[in-house]
Amino acid sequence: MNRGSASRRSDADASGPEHFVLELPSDLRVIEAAVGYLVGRCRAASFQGPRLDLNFRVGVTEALANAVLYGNARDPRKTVKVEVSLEPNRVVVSVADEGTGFDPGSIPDPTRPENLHAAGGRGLFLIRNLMDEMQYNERGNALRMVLLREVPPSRTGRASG
Amino acid sequence: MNRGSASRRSDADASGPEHFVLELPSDLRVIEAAVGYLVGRCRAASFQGPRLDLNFRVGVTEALANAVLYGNARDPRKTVKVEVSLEPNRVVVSVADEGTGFDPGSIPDPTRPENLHAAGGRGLFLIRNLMDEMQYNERGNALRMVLLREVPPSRTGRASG
Amino acid sequence: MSFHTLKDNGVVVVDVDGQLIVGNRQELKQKVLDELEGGERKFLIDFANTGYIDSSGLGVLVSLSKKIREQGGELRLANLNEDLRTLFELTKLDTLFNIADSRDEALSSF
Amino acid sequence: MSFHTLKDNGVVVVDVDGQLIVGNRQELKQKVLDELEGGERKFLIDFANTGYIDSSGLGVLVSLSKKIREQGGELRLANLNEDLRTLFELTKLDTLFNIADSRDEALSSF
Ligand SMILES: Nc1ncnc2c1ncn2[C@@H]1O[C@H](COP(=O)(O)OP(=O)(O)O)[C@@H](O)[C@H]1O
Ligand SMILES: Nc1ncnc2c1ncn2[C@@H]1O[C@H](COP(=O)(O)OP(=O)(O)O)[C@@H](O)[C@H]1O
Repeated sequence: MNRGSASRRSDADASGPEHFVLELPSDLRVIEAAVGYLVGRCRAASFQGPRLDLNFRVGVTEALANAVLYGNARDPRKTVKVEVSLEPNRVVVSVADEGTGFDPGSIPDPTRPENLHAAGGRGLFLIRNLMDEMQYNERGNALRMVLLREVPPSRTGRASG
Repeated sequence: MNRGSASRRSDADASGPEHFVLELPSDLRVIEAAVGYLVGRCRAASFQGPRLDLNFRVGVTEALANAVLYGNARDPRKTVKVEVSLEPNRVVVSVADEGTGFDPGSIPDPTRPENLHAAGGRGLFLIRNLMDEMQYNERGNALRMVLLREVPPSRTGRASG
Repeated sequence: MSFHTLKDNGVVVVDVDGQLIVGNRQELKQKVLDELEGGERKFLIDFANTGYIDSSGLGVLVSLSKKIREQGGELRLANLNEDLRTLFELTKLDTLFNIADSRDEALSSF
Repeated sequence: MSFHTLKDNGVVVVDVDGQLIVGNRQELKQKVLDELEGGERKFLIDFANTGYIDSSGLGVLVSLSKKIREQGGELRLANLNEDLRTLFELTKLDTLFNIADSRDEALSSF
């Protein structure tokens, strides 16, 4: 009888600061469903508009795809852990894989003319431009992203409404 | 900087009794990938053969489907939590949803002639017959299943090899 | 997972590649019902390349078989491996279906 | 997500329903490459029913456009909503593609 698990599940219903977690298999097919879940939770906390539909959805999709493809290299024994804190003015999303990390400083700018025709290389760029903050841990296997609910005056990304 | 998350990820590499967890969105599309992950972990611990390919795969798929469809009623704000302990002679899988539970004693036998033509109603029956133990918590939202690695003498389910 | 359909001597043959489970059973159902609507009456589902089936997959087979019979047609199954046979036997669905060992066997006797 | 294809006056029109992302981009790619192999040269991808696109989706569009151009053909895009336009502008891919406001506009000028 797994009471521990059962009671933990009911705690999730208690209100308070919204914090939620996913732990996912390293499989590209789960990404759409996972992002759908996170967007649903945000929407339920009345976070909505293009900052959710564009900035959040695309930013989180990129982070999950990189965790599955590069971090865990699709290793079926590894998972991706997502932690979200939904605060009054912002949402903080952490995506951690079980990989050995990388150096995010070494990624070329995909908007330079010589890179414009490349099929890849736009993921981190989109995260950087759509999120208000993004930061890897030292190892490079955990990415923390912050998105403000309202457009800050001088950032790229669409205004609400 | 999310050090907490990063260091937790590296702990997972430490050896010891195998224990792993998934926390999944309530979406049928994640089930195949989740089962694939769990099977991969079991196989890596040299659990294999028809007890894994048939009994484990089908039993866990049924439990996940019920958690998504009935327990969480596909509510996009709810998740399904899976916990697996891989012990030397057996594997223990717990699947917990955020639903209000049900009374598993009230489910009719799908192999009775009058039920044989029904499209549904075989999930719990398969779990009961493919797993060596199955037990719900009192509320009925958390199912604990035990599968022995080797066929016990007097159980339904295929022998290894 | 993917489904491939071909016609062999008036029989619609559906190959199930991968799993037939709760996440994708609707696809198979729709494919067969479309053919039934289009006038086809003889169906063979070939499981040679199928990984596993869950209770939803079994349920789709039961309901397709019924719908096809209602139109005067027939559904047969072929190439169940040992694991899949165990599932049909456990659920007693082996008594409900015409299950052939091979595709040829199923086709020749239609 | 699903893709629908139709032919309109010699133009292959692909509707993208849902998301065009890392999990499904291969499907779109294969569909268009099959048509290209079959001799088609004019392609229009219509995003009227598209939810969102990620960097993999953008990448597939870039590589399809290149492959089509290599065969002397052309790929156009239509019906990008404001969010999708933002993505193309951020990545400067709006300079690479012929982007029409509507399907008719794209078709009439091919
Ligand atoms: N979580 C990660 N672990 C290891 N390497 C990563 C990770 N995320 C990104 N990378 C590296 O950064 C590169 C650039 O990623 P990105 O900008 O998303 O473009 P793309 O995915 O198209 O290559 C990847 O090719 C990969 O080498
Ligand atoms: N986790 C659950 N939470 C609530 N109800 C459940 C759960 N699992 C099963 N049930 C109930 O038990 C019934 C029988 O389930 P099952 O034997 O899997 O057959 P089916 O899914 O085809 O109905 C379901 O229809 C549902 O009412």
